[in-house]
Amino acid sequence: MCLSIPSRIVSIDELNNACIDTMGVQRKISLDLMPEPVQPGDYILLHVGFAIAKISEEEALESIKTYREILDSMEAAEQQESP
Amino acid sequence: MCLSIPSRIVSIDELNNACIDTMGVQRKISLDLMPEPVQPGDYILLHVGFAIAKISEEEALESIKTYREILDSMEAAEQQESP
Amino acid sequence: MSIQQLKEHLRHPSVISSLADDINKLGRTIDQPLRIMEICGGHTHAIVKNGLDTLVTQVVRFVHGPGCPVCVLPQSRIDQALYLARENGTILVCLGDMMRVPGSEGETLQHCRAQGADVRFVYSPLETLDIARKNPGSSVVFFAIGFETTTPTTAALVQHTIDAKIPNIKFHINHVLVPPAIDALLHGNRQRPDAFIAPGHVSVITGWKPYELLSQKHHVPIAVAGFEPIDILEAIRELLICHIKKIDITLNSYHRVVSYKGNHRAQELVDRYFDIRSHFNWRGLGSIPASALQFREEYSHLDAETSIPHIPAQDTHPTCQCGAILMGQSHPWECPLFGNACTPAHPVGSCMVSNEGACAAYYRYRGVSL
Amino acid sequence: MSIQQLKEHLRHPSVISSLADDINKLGRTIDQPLRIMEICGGHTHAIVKNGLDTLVTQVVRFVHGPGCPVCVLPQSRIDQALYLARENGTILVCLGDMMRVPGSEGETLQHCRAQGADVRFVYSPLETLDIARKNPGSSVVFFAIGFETTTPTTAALVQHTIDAKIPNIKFHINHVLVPPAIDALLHGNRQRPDAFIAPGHVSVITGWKPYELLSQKHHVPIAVAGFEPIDILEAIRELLICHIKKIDITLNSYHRVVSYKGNHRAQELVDRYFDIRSHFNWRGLGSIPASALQFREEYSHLDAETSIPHIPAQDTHPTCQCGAILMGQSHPWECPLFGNACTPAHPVGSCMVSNEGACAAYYRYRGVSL
Amino acid sequence: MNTSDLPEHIRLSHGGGGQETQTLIREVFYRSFGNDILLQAEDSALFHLNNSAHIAMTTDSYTVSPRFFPGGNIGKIAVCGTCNDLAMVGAKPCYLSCGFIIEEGFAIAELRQIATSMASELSTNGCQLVTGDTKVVPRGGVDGIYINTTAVGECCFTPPPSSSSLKPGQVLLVSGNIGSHGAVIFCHREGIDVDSGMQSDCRSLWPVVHALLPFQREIVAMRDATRGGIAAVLHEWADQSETGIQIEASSVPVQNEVQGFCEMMGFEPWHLANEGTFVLAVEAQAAQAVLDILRKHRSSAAIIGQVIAEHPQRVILQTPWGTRSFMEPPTGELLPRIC
Amino acid sequence: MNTSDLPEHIRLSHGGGGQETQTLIREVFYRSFGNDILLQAEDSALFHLNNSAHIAMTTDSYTVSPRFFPGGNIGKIAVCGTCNDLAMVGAKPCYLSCGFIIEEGFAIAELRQIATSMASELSTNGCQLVTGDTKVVPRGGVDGIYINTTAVGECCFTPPPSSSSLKPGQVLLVSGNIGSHGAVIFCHREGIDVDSGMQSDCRSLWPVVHALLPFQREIVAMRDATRGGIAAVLHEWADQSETGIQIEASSVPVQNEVQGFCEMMGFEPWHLANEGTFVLAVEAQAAQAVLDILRKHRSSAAIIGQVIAEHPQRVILQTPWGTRSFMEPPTGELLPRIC
Ligand code: SF4
Ligand code: SF4
Ligand SMILES: [Mg+2]
Ligand SMILES: [Mg+2]
Ligand SMILES: [Mg+2]
Ligand SMILES: [Mg+2]
Ligand SMILES: [Mg+2]
Ligand SMILES: [Mg+2]
Ligand SMILES: [Mg+2]
Ligand SMILES: [Mg+2]
Ligand SMILES: [Mg+2]
Ligand SMILES: [Mg+2]
Repeated sequence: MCLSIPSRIVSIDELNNACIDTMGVQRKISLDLMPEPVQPGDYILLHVGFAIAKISEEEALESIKTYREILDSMEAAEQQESP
Repeated sequence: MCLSIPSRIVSIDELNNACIDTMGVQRKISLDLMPEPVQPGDYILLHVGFAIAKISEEEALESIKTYREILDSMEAAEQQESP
Repeated sequence: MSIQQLKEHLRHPSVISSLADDINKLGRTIDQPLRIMEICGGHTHAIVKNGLDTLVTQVVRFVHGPGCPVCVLPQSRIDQALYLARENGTILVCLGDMMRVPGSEGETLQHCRAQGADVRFVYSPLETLDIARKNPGSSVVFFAIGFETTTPTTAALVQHTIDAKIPNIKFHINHVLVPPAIDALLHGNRQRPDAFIAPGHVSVITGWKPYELLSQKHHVPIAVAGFEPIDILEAIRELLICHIKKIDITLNSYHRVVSYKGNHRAQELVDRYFDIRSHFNWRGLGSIPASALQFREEYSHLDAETSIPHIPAQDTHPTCQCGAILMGQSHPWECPLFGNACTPAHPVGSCMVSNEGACAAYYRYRGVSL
Repeated sequence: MSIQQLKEHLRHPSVISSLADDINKLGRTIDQPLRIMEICGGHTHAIVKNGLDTLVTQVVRFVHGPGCPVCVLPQSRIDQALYLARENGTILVCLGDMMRVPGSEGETLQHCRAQGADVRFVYSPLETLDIARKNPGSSVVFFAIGFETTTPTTAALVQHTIDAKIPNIKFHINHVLVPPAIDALLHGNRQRPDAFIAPGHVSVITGWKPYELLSQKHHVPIAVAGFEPIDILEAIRELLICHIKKIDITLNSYHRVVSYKGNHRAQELVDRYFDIRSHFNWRGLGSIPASALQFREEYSHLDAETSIPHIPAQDTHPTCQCGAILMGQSHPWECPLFGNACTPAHPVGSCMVSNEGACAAYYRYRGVSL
Repeated sequence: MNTSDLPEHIRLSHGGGGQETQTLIREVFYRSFGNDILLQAEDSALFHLNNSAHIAMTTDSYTVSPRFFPGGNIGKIAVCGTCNDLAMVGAKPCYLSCGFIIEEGFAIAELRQIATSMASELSTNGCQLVTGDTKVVPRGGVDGIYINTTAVGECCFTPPPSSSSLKPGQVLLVSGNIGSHGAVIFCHREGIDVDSGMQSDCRSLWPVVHALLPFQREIVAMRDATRGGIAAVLHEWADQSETGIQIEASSVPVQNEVQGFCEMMGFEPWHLANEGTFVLAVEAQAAQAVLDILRKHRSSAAIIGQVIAEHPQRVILQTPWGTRSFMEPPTGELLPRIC
Repeated sequence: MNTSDLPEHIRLSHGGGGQETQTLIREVFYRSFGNDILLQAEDSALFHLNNSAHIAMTTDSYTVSPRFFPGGNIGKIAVCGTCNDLAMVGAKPCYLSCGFIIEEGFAIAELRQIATSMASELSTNGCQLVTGDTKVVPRGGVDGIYINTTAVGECCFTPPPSSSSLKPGQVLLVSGNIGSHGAVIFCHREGIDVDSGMQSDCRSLWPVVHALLPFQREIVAMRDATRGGIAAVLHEWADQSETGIQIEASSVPVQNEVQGFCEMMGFEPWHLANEGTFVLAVEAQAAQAVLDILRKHRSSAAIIGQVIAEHPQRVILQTPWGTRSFMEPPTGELLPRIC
């Protein structure tokens, strides 16, 4: 899957390296391949030590919202079935 | 004592090295420092991997003979004391 | 948003069930199960491991695609890696996956290392710089493999090597291109899949534009998808709708990281150092024109491949069903060698090589029994 | 004759007793015990270990001489060896004895190796060639010590290094000369010994001629002796006879290997590469003119000493009695440091340094109690 | 003699605790040394000696690098690891032997630190070091220091737990979060910063095993999940008992950071080594009571699955959405993945 | 804390079995681990376990280079050496543990040879290997293979022999020619040809110790003269018993070749290691009978001296011509001499 992991940028140094956090594990990676500026707090996709894309938080929140709706509608349905 | 051990030459190779025997232990040494020709069977004095002198068998036998005589005269004396 | 939250949502059991229900409901309207090829082994892995296929058995039949860069690498290329590793004074550096892949004699780089060769794996290609600096008397060869996702990281290493004037790094380039392979698969395949799931992280770099071109040329729906269970089910649902509505377009279901044009910076970097190879041999698919990269002429002094004697490509094992599996004509467990002569420890065909190969995924996660 | 036979004869208990009896009988005719200095530590070692002195206590008082090349080496020279060993990329090679000798800070080459320096001992200097060949990237320094016996073996290594064009061997030369040291000892020593036992294996190389010159100059009898108990007792008997008859000549009691002119081949080889150093500092004796060797001008490129910063010579410990012991004015056990602050593991003065030093020989084989 | 499973040379994976290790042991060591006690292949050997009741004995060598890591060091691990193997057969660690192999030039201050950790861990176990050996090898002969410890102890569980007696219906538990030791060690070797607070689980298990004594009859098997992780234990148990094992993937306790590390490297937490975490097979009726005791020692202890009759010799992972897959057995060396 | 006797870094001589080893053990290990059993400092620890009679336990690591040598290999020595340490306290070797640390790339054929030698030597001892461990380390992490063995056994001698109970008048014996193991190993390392037929004395001692059982009350102490040679044993005994020891230099049995080797290198045979030769202290009245039994196993066994009241804590060498000197204690690493 060209193994790539969402991670959060913790800090950026002057050599275009970033310290990133993956669920609590931090390591140094390269920003050499980033096509757009990033800053601490941004989420990026990490592949073999390189950030290769910024994760669109907007899009991510959008899908979370969609799934949240699915869940809510399911709960509503369940409550109807077993009142 | 500039530790040096009498050893017997077992064989000589074309690079002026000899295989020598020290009471049953054999090893390769250099003849680079030998001032006179030697051949298998000769006794030499060995110092840090070099033969540094040929042992005069004549002289060695001479001292053995002397000591043999001392021993013989002692035995004779003992026999006189306790017949 | 935290990553934690995002992940939890993308693996939520109820959402998964709900999506699978949707798909199964939609599927009532079609006669034959939809034949979807997931191109990328990462998707194969996620589908088999998570049992997603078993949730939609009636509606979808998965055709497992070329797999991953490791699987498609022909044995002769691994023989070259072994050759380089065994050279005196050479340190061969590669990414972890490569260590376990056997060449034509069954030997891996791990074996080669056990026999005394200096072979090291790195997590990031850039670690090679440090190895070269610490071993100035050695010649360091970076054995580069990967789809479009990984190629830019090799290009970044090339750039650092040149900029820092490090004299003792060379490269063995095995970077392949996904779209030409799909194109080849579609050409002259009578049982071609009805729809495709396009690789998500390859598309992060290339954008989804190349798949749009393929949709148009071959009249087939394609969805770019992420790798979480819900990402994949979402893509399946979209493709099913397209199929039902007979719309042959490319859809991007992986909005959060994939754009239409991709990562231009990565593309430029790759472009600077590499151009297209006229042909490249894909394990399981054979020779495909313009499907891989090579150093541009002006960087050929960095190419370690030029110093290697010709190593002939191996014939495929006559009984191996890889070809048929990749064409969607056969299932892994239908191959007589599956789990017998052919296991991940001793793979016969490409599909058994890495975790992402179809045969390997079934062997590891499903066996013949689950 | 076998070596076995020869050895047995030279250690035969009855012959030893008989010789000791002879000496004791002869001794009845003298008032004061004969003060014999054995110059060579090998003789000291043999006398103390075999208890030969205790067999002739009434007749002979032994004065223990300068000892061995290891003992007389000033600490500053060992500091130089440590300096070289600690250089990055340098392999320091020496003969086994050197490994345990402390420099001015108490550190030995063994310690230095434990701290990471590449220090190796060899049985034969020629083994250095192999070390240099196997480590082409390293600079190999042979730390050369020894009396006349050992110097030719260093010269042979120099010759091989030059002939085989081995670029990475250098030398640190610490070869000293015995006759100048004896000459220095005799000058202005009011309690000078009555007779000398000259070193047997040094004489194998030099011949006994140099001692004849010393006998003539200083009017003292000298006997060249071997190292077996009977060799030594034989020499003592001869010296006693000379003393009684007031004949101040040099006698060769080591006929089987020592000639008048010595080993001309070894002498020539030494001569080819080395000439006399104007002064050399002897531990325990101080600076003695013309008592050591150095590379001839044309071979100075092989000299590792030139690259070392000046390391000042250490003062002798004020309480150490080495000087008095070497002059025959004191016994090891009379020194207040003996066995207390000064032990073979932590020697204060030169006489405690190696097995051949007088203090070390007493400490190891006799203590204060035997 | 079929030795086709063995190559000509030893590979790192022969020491990885997985399939290749088993092959080596079977093809070389069992051939030379096979005897009834050895072939039990439990964590510790059980025998009688000079008219004693059951005695347990076990050995392990420790070559861990780095030597000091968050949560422990090679000395602590050398005592825990070996005493834990005794605890796993229900034996109290009593006497320990220790063989040090040290590289010339090793810092004595570091050796003291190691010895101090060992002493403190011995006291946790109530165990005495009674015989030792120290070898010093020239530079390059060893990577700093390696330690072998061997322990003997008194069996307190009747019957001793045994990994070949699993039966369908029994419940599987784990004593706490898994994988942290393997993750910490890998991170340190690969230069990954773990300020994040990941800590090796390195700890002595005798105290908790002692607390489990009242359930000695209901505890069927215990195994500390060292090299190869809990996957190695579960596969070995399934294999030896010829039963199936089913694990609820979502019940397996994994610390967040360890999960993050796994995603980054492409690992599964059940393949990561532990040094103070063990798996238990327990009769169903005692599962909750055993869990309660385990949780007093570590709150993350959990019931993770059960022994099943289907799929003998297989370990099945059940997802929360109802699908199933095999749990992969460990494959030796951990290699970070790109795909 | 007086640690002035310890330098900052470990030296080869800390493993040499001589004074520096003793200092390291005292200053580091006894400080951390001191307990009554350990402080006995015998070849094996003695204790009771689960209501047993006396049990003995001992451990050693084997790093010998070369691995194969005339008369044995690292496997043979790993079993002999450890079993011998049990035999020296009058215990029968019963159960052995074994920890292998193997370098990646080691030839499996060689490992088989080593295991085969171990098995054969185990059978000589009537001992079983019951638990083991295999670690594989990356190239350079170890020099080929190191082996730790730990053995437990049943004490058969009542009272167990003890090195601190020597009394004046007792007689000292050695079980055969000394120094051959040390000589063979040194020769091989230094590339000295030993076609001459020098062979390591490497052998198991339980058979001869078993034959000595009838004299268990008269045998005061036994010690295999490994690192540091018989000089190390004699000095330790003199030291611990606070007696003097007098040795007839000419009675110490040394093979011709070993003597030749010693003269060449400037060594004394009593400083050379043995691997199947032991020293005994025996009540005078039983000395001849014990010698007779020893000679049935090795014709070169000899009475070499006696315990004396004078010169407490000293070992005295008596020459055939009636003079005396101290026997030098071993000083760690053997270094060939020029003077
Ligand atoms: S099981 Fe092996 S041989 Fe068969 S199709 Fe798959 S890869 Fe090819
Ligand atoms: S005992 Fe030491 S200090 Fe005293 S004289 Fe001898 S060497 Fe010098
Ligand atoms: Mg190589
Ligand atoms: Mg150096
Ligand atoms: Mg164990
Ligand atoms: Mg264990
Ligand atoms: Mg265990
Ligand atoms: Mg030991
Ligand atoms: Mg022991
Ligand atoms: Mg031992
Ligand atoms: Mg012993
Ligand atoms: Mg183990």
